[in-house]
Amino acid sequence: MADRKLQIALYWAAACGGCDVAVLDTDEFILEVAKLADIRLWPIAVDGKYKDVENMADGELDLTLFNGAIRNSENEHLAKLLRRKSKALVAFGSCAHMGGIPGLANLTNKEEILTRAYLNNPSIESGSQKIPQPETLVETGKLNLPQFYKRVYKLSDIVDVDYFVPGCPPAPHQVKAVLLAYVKGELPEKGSVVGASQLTVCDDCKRTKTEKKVKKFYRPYQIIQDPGKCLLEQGILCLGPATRSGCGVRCPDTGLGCRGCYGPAPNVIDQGSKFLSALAAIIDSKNPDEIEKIIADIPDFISIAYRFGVPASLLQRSMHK
Amino acid sequence: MKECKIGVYICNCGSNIARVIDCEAVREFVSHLPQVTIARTYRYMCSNPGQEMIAQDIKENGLDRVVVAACSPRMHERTFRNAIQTAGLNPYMLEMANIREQCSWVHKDAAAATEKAKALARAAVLRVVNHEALERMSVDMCPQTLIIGGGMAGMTAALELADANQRVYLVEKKALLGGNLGRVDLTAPYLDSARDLITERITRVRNNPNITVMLDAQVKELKGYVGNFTAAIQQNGGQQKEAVEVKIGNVVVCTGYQEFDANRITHYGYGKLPNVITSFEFELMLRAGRIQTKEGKIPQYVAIVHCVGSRSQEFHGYCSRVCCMTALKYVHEIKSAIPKCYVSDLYIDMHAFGKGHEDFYRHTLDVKTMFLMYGKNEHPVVRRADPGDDCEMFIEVDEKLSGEVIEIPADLVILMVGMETRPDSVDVARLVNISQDKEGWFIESHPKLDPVATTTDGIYIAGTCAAPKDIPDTVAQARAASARILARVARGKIDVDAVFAEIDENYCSGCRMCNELCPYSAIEFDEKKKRSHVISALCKACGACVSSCPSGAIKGRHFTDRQIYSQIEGVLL
Amino acid sequence: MSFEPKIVGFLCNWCSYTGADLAGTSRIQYMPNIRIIRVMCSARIDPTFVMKALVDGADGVLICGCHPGDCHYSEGNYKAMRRYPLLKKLLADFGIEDERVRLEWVSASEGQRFADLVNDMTERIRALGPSRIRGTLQIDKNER
Amino acid sequence: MNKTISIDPITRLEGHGKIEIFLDDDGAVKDCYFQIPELRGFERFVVGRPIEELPRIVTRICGVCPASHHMASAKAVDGCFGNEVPQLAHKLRDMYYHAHYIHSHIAHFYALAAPDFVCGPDADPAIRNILGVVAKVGLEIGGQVIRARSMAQRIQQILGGRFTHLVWCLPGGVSKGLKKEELEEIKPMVKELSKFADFSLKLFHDVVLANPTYVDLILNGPYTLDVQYMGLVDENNAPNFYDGQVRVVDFNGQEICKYKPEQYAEFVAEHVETWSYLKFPYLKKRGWKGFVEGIDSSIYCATPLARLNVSDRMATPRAQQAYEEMFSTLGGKPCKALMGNHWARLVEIMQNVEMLERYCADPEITGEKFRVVPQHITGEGVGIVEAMRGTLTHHYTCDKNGICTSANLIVGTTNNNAPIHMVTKKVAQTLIKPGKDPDQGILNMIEMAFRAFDPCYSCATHSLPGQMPLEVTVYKGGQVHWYCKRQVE
Repeated sequence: MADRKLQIALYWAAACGGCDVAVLDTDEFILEVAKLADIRLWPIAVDGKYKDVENMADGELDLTLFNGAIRNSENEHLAKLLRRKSKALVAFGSCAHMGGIPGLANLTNKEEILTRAYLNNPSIESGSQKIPQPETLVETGKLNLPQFYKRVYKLSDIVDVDYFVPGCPPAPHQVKAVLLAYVKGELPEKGSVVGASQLTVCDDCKRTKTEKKVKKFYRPYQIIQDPGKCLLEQGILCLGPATRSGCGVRCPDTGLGCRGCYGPAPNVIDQGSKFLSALAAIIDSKNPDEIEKIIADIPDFISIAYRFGVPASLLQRSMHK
Repeated sequence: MKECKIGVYICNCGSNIARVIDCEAVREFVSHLPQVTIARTYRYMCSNPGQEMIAQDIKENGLDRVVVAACSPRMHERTFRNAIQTAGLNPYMLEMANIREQCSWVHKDAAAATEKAKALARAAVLRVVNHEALERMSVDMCPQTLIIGGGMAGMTAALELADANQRVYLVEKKALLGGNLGRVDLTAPYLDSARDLITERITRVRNNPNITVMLDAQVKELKGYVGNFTAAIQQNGGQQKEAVEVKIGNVVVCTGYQEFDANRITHYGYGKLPNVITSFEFELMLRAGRIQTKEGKIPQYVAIVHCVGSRSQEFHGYCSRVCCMTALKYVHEIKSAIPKCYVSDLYIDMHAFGKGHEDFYRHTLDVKTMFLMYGKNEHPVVRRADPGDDCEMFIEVDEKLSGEVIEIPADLVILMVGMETRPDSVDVARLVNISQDKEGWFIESHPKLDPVATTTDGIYIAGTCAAPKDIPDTVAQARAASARILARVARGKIDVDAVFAEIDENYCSGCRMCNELCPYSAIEFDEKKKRSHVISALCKACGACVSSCPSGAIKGRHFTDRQIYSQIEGVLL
Repeated sequence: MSFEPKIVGFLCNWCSYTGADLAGTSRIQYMPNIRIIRVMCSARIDPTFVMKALVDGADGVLICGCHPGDCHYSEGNYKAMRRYPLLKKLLADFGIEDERVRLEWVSASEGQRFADLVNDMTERIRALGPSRIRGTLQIDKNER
Repeated sequence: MNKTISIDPITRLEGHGKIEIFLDDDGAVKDCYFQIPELRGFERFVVGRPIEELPRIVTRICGVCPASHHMASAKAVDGCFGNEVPQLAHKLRDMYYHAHYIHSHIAHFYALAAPDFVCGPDADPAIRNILGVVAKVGLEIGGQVIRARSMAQRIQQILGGRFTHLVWCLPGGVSKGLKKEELEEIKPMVKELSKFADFSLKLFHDVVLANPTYVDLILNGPYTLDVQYMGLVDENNAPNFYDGQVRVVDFNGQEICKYKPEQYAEFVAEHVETWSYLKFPYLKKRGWKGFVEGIDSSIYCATPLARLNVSDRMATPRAQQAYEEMFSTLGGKPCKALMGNHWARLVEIMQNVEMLERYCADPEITGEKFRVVPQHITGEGVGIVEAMRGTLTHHYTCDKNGICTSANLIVGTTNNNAPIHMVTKKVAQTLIKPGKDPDQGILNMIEMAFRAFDPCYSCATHSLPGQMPLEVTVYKGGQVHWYCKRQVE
């Protein structure tokens, strides 16, 4: 790669921009990147048009960091386009990796989302019945909008993905590591998760851990946590044990439980059910009624267990009609 | 997907399977599954020709995995594992599909049953692809043995081992050896002295250099696993010494029984009427050589009541097995001491099943004893006699054989109290990790085929701690337990089953979710490495930790996630 | 022809699987819709198994273990007992009908009970209709 | 046959924006649309979630201003718990938020605005970017800019544990306090930032105000709109970013209304068009009158300049100085010149820095009482903060178990949706004349129009080579008649 500059693209689909900010947060390093590589597309930071991408030869891009989930037809179109143009396509950040926060939409449905946003909402112009449409005819011509899909997909549902960089957002030092690895041509095996460890958050977490038995669960606001002690042992839900490390224990160190943005450990196929399995096992009771009582203190378990990965779970979305 | 050569064998089980399931169709179906090299049906797969057929295929076609669709794995898994092992395959390269107990025997609809059989066979094929060759581990067997309880059982077991030149630690809670038998005078049915039996044991135990007797002592903690236990023994005595640690390979629990507390029964007047006494109180008189009432009179009438606390709904449902013969023994001893004493014996049923017991019963009939039969869940009532009567008490009994209510005189009433478990048997069970039945007796690993072993490997039970029994049975059990131990000690090593959980340290983050879950405390946490670790010899492969490991670092050998996933796919495809 | 549910049964080796074998040796007839997978203890049954079964096309999942107090491993079935209500909660949040997943205790001597259980569950699920979970992704893609 | 000019993509809120310009046969602009093509549905999918989880979910609405959403959400949640929050917690949150402002404004001013002024609006796009700025003002300064931004990030991290997507605020306060040693680490950074704020204002003087063409561009360019202004103010009508009341004034400086967060629904409503997923807020009492300018227009903008327009003064002395100077230079208050927003940002940075200095000197700031365990769930709350890009409103309700039952969000940039739509059309109409096809310069002029708003969806504005990807294609009879697009080096 020495002879020729690396051709890279960064793109966002249904995302918040945090992944791109994470790249900017590599600070001075970003200038390094500019030296090492031609950034051919990066809507947040540099010029570059869809048309340019369409005009590229297939595989002309060495590397594309794709962040964001697939929420609408435009996202899907760009995902397929960039897949074609890139030697290596990276699902960058939780949304592309697992569906991310936008993936929580899979617990509801398209109709309810549109109704809430445009019809049944306290600040909507009274009597308004308008909902945005894929096609609107105005007297001067036609206006198009992408089609809003029924549910959210993770990138690998739509196209073949070479590597996964987890995190919401990925920790800047991880971003650096990934880019450098790529520049140095140290390519991991296809399909692997890079920029994260194969251990879980607990490995990096400095809180003391002992044998676990839980008699009561607390919501974060219901208890003043002991900063030295494992949150779970205090009855505070923390997905740390079921989540890849690499983030730097950002949330537990702030005093709040991990919500699993780095995704499941290497040998786990479903983060939420695995966490359930572990969590329930340490409940300290043999009495069905008492057990019911204890778990009644865990509200909306699904959004804790699958906060960043409903579309990546085995069940993928709510089956409610 | 890894390349492998699978042989699938569908058993007709005579007509047991073939009557309902179209085995040929199943064979045809599986023969087209990927990786299946060969598929056959046969009349009886478990027969020698059947096993040889499999072995031959393995050799000739280089099969590396075998599926047998036949009866329940609980029936023949071992058989077929051995079969493929003789052909040079690792025994764990076998998977069975249960198409008899769970298919042909429970479904009449041939078509549906055949479809189900196909699904089960396919699941087995997909699973076996993910099987791994497993090696049984073997660990050193420490030849020393710990025996808890210094009664007849404990001492006998100790001597058996010590005579075979093995070191034994004999721990007795009380200050002296002998246990309950040490409180007895003569023994039924041959009326020889219990004291002689016990003294002989005690002297031999005392003089045997291989036996360390620890009196006034209790086992505080038992760590480790078969072949490699460490016991902490606390000797009370005068000055507080701290616990002694001893290394042992096996443990024999001989903690015996305690007698039923007669105070719990009111209608016999025990505790109120001075001359109503228990069998053990009577033994004291016998050993003192003087049978008399509290007032010091020689009794003219003695009544013996059976089944006190035994065979009743409100107390113990079971029979204590030794009381009947002991009662007859009393008749003989009373008659020989006070020839013209009238002895009456109130029983429910006369249990005389042991060797020589029936003769013993007949002799007792000869020596003019009044046998009165009362009904189960009924009971004789004892009342004080009026002044002027020529006896201390009267017993009213609804006599079954005559069908009449009879009142009999008594100066002395002997209550044959039954056996029950000691109150601290719970602690013992917890200490050595064995289970108890609803009455509190320790449970053997198999009531018929494996009566002295328990579900915890390396822990044996002998004597009355497992259930009421007489001296010969107790001695037999004690010696059986010792024999089991000697056999293992002789091999020097023990095999630990290859199916156990293991933690891959590359994936363990030391979250310690699993630590509390193991019923056998097989998981230890390494504070330095901050990793958990499974002591495979302690693991019984239940898989609780495997499913609970949030990072998927624990692998349940032979029941891995991948194996079970493929099985799920197989039954549903 | 009427809808024939597919039910996956996860049975512990010592009580429930033996109980199912007993149903066989006693020739107790029951509906052929169940496919049994043996595990050593109900504590081994990972909720992930249940979800995988549903995704792979099971219309129902039956989990069986020793009666509380009788576990061969002393307390494994309590671990299953603890997971169950939380799993049901989660499945309900995913919109999966309550009848589809069930936990029952079956001892080695309860062959008849096991047979009744299978029949009962098969009937309930037949009445409920097929599960809509299998192949979710493909279906969604076809109708965006 | 109409011609259509598509500018796609330009910007994003939750996706990309595009501009469609329709020309008549003579080539005059007939109409112009500004479209936002993406929606994610937060307002619906937060329903059913535990209310205390919302502050750590809604941060993902925007990764560029996550703290704004976190704070607005936290305050809405406070409301759902009867506002049991210790004073210290409010101080810490406010302190964090000032640091967040600094980081965002620096990025915007230097990466986006500076290139236009330092290098010049018609400079070669290839050099009209932050690297061009660095080339012009010197590497040393370039380094300072990057250092200043990362210091602002670092201060946030020390306070709240993380910067992007923080999780720090919860019912009853914040999850961690500020340790003495942490404060000591912050102090020197604040000193440097204070110098940097001065430096930035000076730079603006030297490069922009010293240059008559720029002053003219600011004051007399097509970049003015006759719409109203909205902003959050304290009890003295000085700008307050974290707390206060919303004040709306018209472009003559008359107060139209002033309302408490919980009253927002009486004063603001949202209009929907089927051609954009983004709604168009307007002043409810005036009613939706379409995309029109004028003193009775119900359309308002909420930008840095708008915030200063609705304020009577700044909250701190040095900021006050800069504030007075700005308005006197720009011909009095209120100021309609959109380009004034860039200057306004620097004035705000000054207040941010001074506030940080105050907190550093506050003996209570390292106290222990930064959190209580709230005892009551009261069920409803509205949280309003000033996002860098406009007034941000979160409105939640929850049931007695603290499960969210409804959520309504009016996002900062959304406030400016209508003004941007309008100014884009205005600029296009001014610049694209019959017979005069658009060119590079025109593209950048159009771009500068909404860049002034720093719309969050134009994260492109936080760009490295400070330019928006733009292209214009003019179709005539279905044929490509004229094509122009920006080169990238």
